[in-house]
Amino acid sequence: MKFLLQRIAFYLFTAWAAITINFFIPRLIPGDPVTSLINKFQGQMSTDAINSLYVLFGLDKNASMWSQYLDYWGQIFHGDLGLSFTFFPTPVSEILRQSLPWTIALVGITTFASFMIGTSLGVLAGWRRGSWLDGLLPVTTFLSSIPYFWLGLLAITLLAGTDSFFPSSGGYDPGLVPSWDGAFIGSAIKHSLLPAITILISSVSGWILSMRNMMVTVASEDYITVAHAKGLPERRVMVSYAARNALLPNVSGFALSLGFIVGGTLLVEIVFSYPGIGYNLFQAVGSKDYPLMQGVFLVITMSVLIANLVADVAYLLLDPRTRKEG
Amino acid sequence: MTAQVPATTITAVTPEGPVGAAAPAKRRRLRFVANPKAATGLFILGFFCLIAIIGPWIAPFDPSARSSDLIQAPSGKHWFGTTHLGQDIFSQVLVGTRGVMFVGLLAGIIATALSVLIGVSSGFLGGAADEGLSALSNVFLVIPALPLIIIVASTIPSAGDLMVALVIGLTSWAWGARVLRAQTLSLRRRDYVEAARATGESTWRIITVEILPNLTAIIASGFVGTVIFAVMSEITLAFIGISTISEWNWGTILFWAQSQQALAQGAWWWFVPAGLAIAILGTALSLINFGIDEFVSPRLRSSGHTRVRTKDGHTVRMRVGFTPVLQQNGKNDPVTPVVRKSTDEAKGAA
Amino acid sequence: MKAPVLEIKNFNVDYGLGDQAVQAVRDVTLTLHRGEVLGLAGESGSGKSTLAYGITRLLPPPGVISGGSVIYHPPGDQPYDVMALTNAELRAFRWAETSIVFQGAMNSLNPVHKVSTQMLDVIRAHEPQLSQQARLARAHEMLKLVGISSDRMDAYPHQLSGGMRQRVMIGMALVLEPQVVIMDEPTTALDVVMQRQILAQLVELRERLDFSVLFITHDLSLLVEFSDRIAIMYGGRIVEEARSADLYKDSLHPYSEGLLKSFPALRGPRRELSGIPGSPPDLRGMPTGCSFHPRCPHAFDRCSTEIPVLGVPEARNDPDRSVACWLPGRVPVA
Amino acid sequence: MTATETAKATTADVVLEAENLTKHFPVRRGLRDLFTTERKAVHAVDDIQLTLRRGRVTALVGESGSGKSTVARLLAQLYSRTSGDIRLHGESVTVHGGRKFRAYCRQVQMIFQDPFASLNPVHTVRYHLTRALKIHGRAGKNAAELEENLNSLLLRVQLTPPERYLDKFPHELSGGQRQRVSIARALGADPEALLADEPVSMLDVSIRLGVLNLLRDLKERLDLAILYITHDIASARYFADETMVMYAGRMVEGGDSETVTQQPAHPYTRLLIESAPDPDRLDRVGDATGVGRGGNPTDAPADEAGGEPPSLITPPTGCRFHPRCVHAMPKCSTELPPRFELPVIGGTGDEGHWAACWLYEEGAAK
Amino acid sequence: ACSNGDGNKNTANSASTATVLNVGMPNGPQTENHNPFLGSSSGASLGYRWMIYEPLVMVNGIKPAEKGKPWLATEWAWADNFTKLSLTIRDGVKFSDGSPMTAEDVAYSFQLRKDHEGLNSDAIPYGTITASGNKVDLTFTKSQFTNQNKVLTVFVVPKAQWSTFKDPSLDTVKNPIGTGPYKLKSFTPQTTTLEVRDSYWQDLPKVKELRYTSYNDNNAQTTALANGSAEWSFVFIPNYKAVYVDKDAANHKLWFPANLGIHGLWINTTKKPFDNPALRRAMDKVINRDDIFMQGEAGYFYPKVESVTGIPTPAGESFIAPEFKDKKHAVDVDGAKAELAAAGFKLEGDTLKDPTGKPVTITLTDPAGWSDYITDLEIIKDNLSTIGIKATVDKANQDAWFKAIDEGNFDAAMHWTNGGATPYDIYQNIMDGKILKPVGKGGVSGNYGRFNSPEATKALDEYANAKDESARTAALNTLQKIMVEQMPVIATSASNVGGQYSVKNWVGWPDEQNQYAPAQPTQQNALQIVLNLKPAGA
Ligand SMILES: Nc1ncnc2c1ncn2[C@@H]1O[C@H](COP(=O)(O)OP(=O)(O)OP(=O)(O)O)[C@@H](O)[C@H]1O
Ligand SMILES: Nc1ncnc2c1ncn2[C@@H]1O[C@H](COP(=O)(O)OP(=O)(O)OP(=O)(O)O)[C@@H](O)[C@H]1O
Ligand SMILES: [Mg+2]
Ligand SMILES: [Mg+2]
Repeated sequence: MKFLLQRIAFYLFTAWAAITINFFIPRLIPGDPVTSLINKFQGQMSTDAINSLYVLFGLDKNASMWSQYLDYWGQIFHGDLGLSFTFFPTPVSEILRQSLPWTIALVGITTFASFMIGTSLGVLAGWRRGSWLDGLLPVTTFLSSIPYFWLGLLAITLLAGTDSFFPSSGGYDPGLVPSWDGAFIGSAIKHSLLPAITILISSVSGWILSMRNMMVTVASEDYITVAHAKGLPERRVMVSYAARNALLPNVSGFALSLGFIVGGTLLVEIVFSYPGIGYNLFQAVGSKDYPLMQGVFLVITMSVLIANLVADVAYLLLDPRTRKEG
Repeated sequence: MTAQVPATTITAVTPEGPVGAAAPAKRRRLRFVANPKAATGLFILGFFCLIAIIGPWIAPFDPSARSSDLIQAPSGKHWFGTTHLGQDIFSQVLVGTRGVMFVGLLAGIIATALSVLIGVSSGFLGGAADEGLSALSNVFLVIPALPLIIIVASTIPSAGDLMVALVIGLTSWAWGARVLRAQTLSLRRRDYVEAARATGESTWRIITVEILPNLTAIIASGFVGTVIFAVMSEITLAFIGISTISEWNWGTILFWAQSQQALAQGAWWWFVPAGLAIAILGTALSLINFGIDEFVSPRLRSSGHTRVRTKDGHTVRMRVGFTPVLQQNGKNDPVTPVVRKSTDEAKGAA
Repeated sequence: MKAPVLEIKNFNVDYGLGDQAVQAVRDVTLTLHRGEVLGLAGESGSGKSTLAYGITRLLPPPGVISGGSVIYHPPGDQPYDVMALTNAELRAFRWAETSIVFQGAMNSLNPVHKVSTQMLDVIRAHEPQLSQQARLARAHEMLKLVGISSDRMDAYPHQLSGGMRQRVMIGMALVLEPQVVIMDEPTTALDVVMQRQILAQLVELRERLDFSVLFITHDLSLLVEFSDRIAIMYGGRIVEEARSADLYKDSLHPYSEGLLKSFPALRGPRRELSGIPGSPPDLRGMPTGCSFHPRCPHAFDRCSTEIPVLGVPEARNDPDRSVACWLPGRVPVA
Repeated sequence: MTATETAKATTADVVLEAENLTKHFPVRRGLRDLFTTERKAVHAVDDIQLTLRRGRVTALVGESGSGKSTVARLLAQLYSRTSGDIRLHGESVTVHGGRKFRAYCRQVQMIFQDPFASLNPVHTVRYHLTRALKIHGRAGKNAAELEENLNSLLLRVQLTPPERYLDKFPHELSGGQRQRVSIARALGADPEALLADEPVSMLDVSIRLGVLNLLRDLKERLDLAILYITHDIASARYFADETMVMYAGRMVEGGDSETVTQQPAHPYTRLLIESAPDPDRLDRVGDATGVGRGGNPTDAPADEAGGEPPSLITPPTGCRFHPRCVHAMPKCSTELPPRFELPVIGGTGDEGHWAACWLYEEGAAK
Repeated sequence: ACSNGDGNKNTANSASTATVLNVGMPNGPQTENHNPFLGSSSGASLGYRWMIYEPLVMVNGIKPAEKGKPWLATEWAWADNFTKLSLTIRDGVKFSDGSPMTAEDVAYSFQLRKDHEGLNSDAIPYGTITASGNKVDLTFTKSQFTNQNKVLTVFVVPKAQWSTFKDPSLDTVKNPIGTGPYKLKSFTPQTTTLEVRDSYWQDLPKVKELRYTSYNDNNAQTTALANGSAEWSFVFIPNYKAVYVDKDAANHKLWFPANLGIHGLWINTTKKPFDNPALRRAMDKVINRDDIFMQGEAGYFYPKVESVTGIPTPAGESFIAPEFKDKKHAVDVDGAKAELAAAGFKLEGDTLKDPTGKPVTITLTDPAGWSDYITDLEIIKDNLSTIGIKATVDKANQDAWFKAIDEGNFDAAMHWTNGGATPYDIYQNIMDGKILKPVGKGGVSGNYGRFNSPEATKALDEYANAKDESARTAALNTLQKIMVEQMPVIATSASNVGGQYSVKNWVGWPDEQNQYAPAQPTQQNALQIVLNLKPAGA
């Protein structure tokens, strides 16, 4: 019981601390949403509008930070994340509902694919150390050292264009209405290809490397030698003995990277004009949209915490040693 | 690099080696450089460090100086071409190296120092201190680094390279701390730590002298990782126009290239050199990382030779489970290589 | 004389290549006969494990077999050289003909699979024609033989005690009824009670299945008690080979003698223990001639120049004995 | 080596004493016991009485996992004890760290079980030994003196010439050499009691003998009190003055080494002695006739061998050996046997021979 | 109409049958919000609110001084020195739900602004609002001369719908009902589609469907323009010839006329030696507007301000005082040096020393991400060095910069001014002493340079409240004189109301020859443009 309580307390504490930080950080930024809005229009919006905007955004009331903080918690418990300033008066929850699926679909699937591909290649590279696969490592390292946005922009310039198969921006063809029909899904997939490929290229080598190193370490374990001694087919030794054990440390890494999906997509979405949550955050930062920032952070925080929990559980399931005896 | 001796932290103890066969520490240090990957990485890194120091002096032009050569392709005069203001991109890259290296290394040092401080003390001290410190690092882990950096960087008025380095360093230590804590936890129970305690060493000395040297590999690779992350973050900040650096760095060049839509204009020379420089620097750091791994882990170290040539001229790969036979003796023996059983499965796997 | 089952001839193992190479096993010639237990003892680092791994070609890098042959005699079939097998043939050969039990049973079992899975794996790989039921039955039977109740079949390795794991490994080694079982210090980590239990079981199984055992240990008393013949290794070479009782009572090589004078007896009168002076040789800078000569109380000139050959000693013209020593009477018959 | 039938034993110069020493390790809990309130623990050591005397070697033998190392670590104050008392020179001590711990270390030193793990791979022999000397203020005033002290330390453990070993890293040493470095380090503190946990388990017989001779020599020259933990009962017979036998966290028998090994009283000790390999034995294991030889108790090990070592989380009630004991009586499973003094037949130890077994209850078996 | 993705391609390929117009803006994903009052709504951000809601009067943004075109109001009359307005409402106008638009609706639309401060973004001091028949009468508490266009261009919403909203300023108006020719067809975060109504009080436009696509940034928008997937937009394109026009020179057009708002180098007039107007005038004389226009503004974006008064032309042509009519900016280094020498500055080598002997240095600052301003500053820095002023360009953090500007903690910075129907808004923003706050105190809504001139303040006040045109002209002339002599802001560029468009599928766009409306798709005149478009080749 104590263990469970400790775990729960730990997660609760982390969530509390992260949410609190998420509350305060945006408020420490100088400037406020109104001046940001005025400045965004660089003269096209008259300075006369300042006052009306303060009233509109409800910033004219001088609530103390502390009471705002309490209100914030009150709102969170009601599932209310406030109204966004950038998209005033759209509720933050609606903005998130609109953008989150895109992020999860694109980055989630690519992270998963990257993990699968990278891990499989890493298994092979580690297993056949010294073969041509090993020669591939510096290449993938190079690819993963390229700044993501740079690769993406290059890809857009070289591959996307009017007559190209790859669209250069957006999540789907303009004019389509999101729905579960073939045209839309096809278009969405087509639009996700280029970003997905670039994410894959720049992230896969990390998995290859860590898996390869684990494989090399595991390959010198006694039980692998024993598996060879048993005359098992090579594939069986590689997959069921070596890879199965080498995978364990990577699992928590994978779970954590799932948590970072939401936070790490900012550049992807900027470069490929992808309608996801990372871009929301970018916009929110630019326009001092605290409610939206907090909302995005809340999503990120929760996803990382959940990913941690998933990692805990996955480890428990995958490694019999952590399971209770009997 | 302070690594002198392979820290057998990850691997099991090596079997008793033949006395005298083991090289003294000095030779082992050389072996690190002899590793072709590490040597390449070190060489490139050294080159960039050199440029960071002398770049501003050897730059042919003032990187900000305008000229009448607007958007010129690379030429003898402007090796990397010019910008929309006629500025020399080659000079910008040279001058920009300093900021990148400074921020990368400083942020790496700060983050590494913090992760060691927090990770090791939390792993070693245990109890309430551990709970507190690991909660702290978990909170930092939960907060997404790049957005946090963007926010913090935009909070600080007119921050220079130093500030950016501080911000990146202060926000990116958590992962390292977590890894170090886990490793420290396992080291803390090692016999030699207990033995040091039983000898009467003070806690402080046990941490710094007994445990830390065994974490060298992790610390070093963490450092390399943070430097890469810091460089990327700095460049990203400059690229999306958040950071406040007035100095040139590669990100600033990319920012200008992007805001002037260099690629759409066909001015690839504006975009390519800085990006490649980043990629090469990152690769160099990763190569060093490989080197460190192979240097400290005896298991990876034997990777030098992976192919052997048998006496009758075949090349065989050295691998676990199938020891190569260099020479088959007993040619005189009337031995017929008949296999009693050869199952399909075994054949299939060959 | 019994029929040989495994003939090791002029076997050489190196660690590393070229200048870096360390010769860990030198010119070893040894024959394992059908149904016997051959003990292998010697100083730490004398190459016992290397030899065991080498003949099954399981040496991890940077080990390479730099010469020699290992002729395996299948019952009622043509003998063949294990060193000449292709990887696929080797795979088929392993475990079905020769199985091996390593020192650490914990590390020999895959921590993430159940004992039963690992058992069944072997049977499936070598006898794919068998039905799942039959495999399961075989695995059950084998574990019962080594004294593991069938409710432990589905346990994970970490759920078993050290002794149980060791017994699982022995059971697994025997599941295909191989001709040869190699055991490298299988009981070092266990206490004597457990050790005796396991060995008793092994002996019992050998009666029934009639396999040969190559048994490696430091524990001379155990070897004398347990094995039919004993070979003593020093500095990568076999220096003496004899029936256990003969070796115990009348060892010919000064090193074997030194070993026997080093271990205390539990029973009987206390006896003088003298030990062996000096320290083990350095594999990189082996003494010339007989590698034991710097420590040998009887060394004379010839010892430091010529490497003694292993052979049947003149003094005791017994085909079951051989020794590598220049001392008078121990020089092999020409 | 001959039996050290030392006369000093009678002076009863007690250095370190343990009384009712108990150590329970809490069990790491899995998901399944999240909802139970009861707390489980490994009863690693229960109710141990142990006395180390000046100039004497006390051997501790027993099955693996019976708590021998735990006793050593408790005595070295590396674990905090669950209950019981440790007395140094008659004074009860409990120290965790700081100066008091240092003072304690100086008098009680430990050699760890695993020579491969107990030396820090990143430090040289010189470092390890210098620290041991410095901490205990024996490094001397200057570099030359320190060098001299280091050399004498290495000479003492017969690592000659010292300069060849001083700057080596642990992995460059053989197991025997490492073991000797560990011993040298322990001696660096100039202790009065040495806790040697299986200092020879990994070595071959010739090296093993060297280390044991060294320890015996030290004991005699420096008047050390030594606790010698081992699986090798024969070496205990040769090397130790008295021998204690542990089973499942409890002491089951103790007394003069020769007596305990030659006339074991407790059924477990008998099983242990019986199981030890014996080259002189005619009935080889293989012949499975299972009959003991002259003089010795004829309990067939085969009968007892079927049992498994007990769980230490829920140890058997009464005598912990009763589930495996052929002589078990109803009483054995309910009541914990106290120590029963046994008549000393051959030994000379002032500590009499005793066994914790109901067989020796006054008027029971005899 | 077509609801699949191919519709777009079809229209692009067969010009004569074009029915769809693709409009793009670089504003990122939108959320559904059709509330026309809110600048944060998708309708405002993409500009389609003007296609649904119509103003009372259509004022040409590039010719604000001209009388507007009657739209929902057929007539309007100001009285009592612009404190009273009476409007005559057009008959026969119907909302898209079929209900007729009445004076009630117009009055309600004003009332909404009056009642909800948050919606009254121009801070118009409404008095009484009454509707009777087809007339609406309004009073104001202050003269609205300078605000007259803001009042007249107010759009009209249906009372029946809006009075049901709990809080009109917090409603996203999912079902927008207006009098405009288009109604909402579909909304996605990426694209909003409008379709033409069945009937309209004017001729129905030829464009059957309007697609407003929001691209994430300028790059994506430019790419879309270049490859023809966006046909109308407003975005900064560097090297527009290569990047945009040359991709399809026959069809890719742009037109960026100026309006009455400017960009310029604001100088902190409290800092020594920049409190000396002579120094500011000298700086003005060396700043090269052509370079700024060609390199900083890519040769088109913010048009050059030529008049020394800082009034953009041709939009403000009519306001320029006779004495400055033909006075244009030109680089005059010698003139600048002479001016400096006269004021006691000394040029020693290439260092300018102020009368006290201190070298003149200046920090030019703008946010790092604002590439055009930063480019401008780089040019200015170079220019200033010709008279020995050592300038450094500080790329500040955006928020820090705002704060510094607001509190007056800067030497000089590129910044914009308000814009309006007359140059008053420009000058008021630069020189008004009423909004002057000391350095270090923020919350100012103009006069960032802390320019303290009672004369200017008085002239501004006179202009806003003058009873007749001549008093106004006099006041404005005074202001121009102060601007030229004191130079608190060195005007470099005019604000623009331009746009990029393609004539491949649609013709009838405004341009230099036909300046009927500014070309920007997010201005209310966009409706006029759409109404004016015809399929190309038809
Ligand atoms: N990877 C290696 N590289 C170089 N030398 C090695 C390597 N592995 C083992 N050796 C050396 O080869 C020799 C033989 O080692 P081996 O393990 O066979 O000895 P052993 O007789 O089994 O000893 P032990 O009784 O300690 O198990 C030793 O001297 C050892 O140091
Ligand atoms: N730190 C610990 N936490 C939990 N249980 C422990 C711990 N240390 C030892 N134990 C348990 O206590 C019991 C006694 O262990 P100990 O190491 O003292 O045995 P030992 O007699 O030294 O065995 P060996 O002969 O194998 O060295 C074992 O069951 C062991 O699993
Ligand atoms: Mg071995
Ligand atoms: Mg132990």
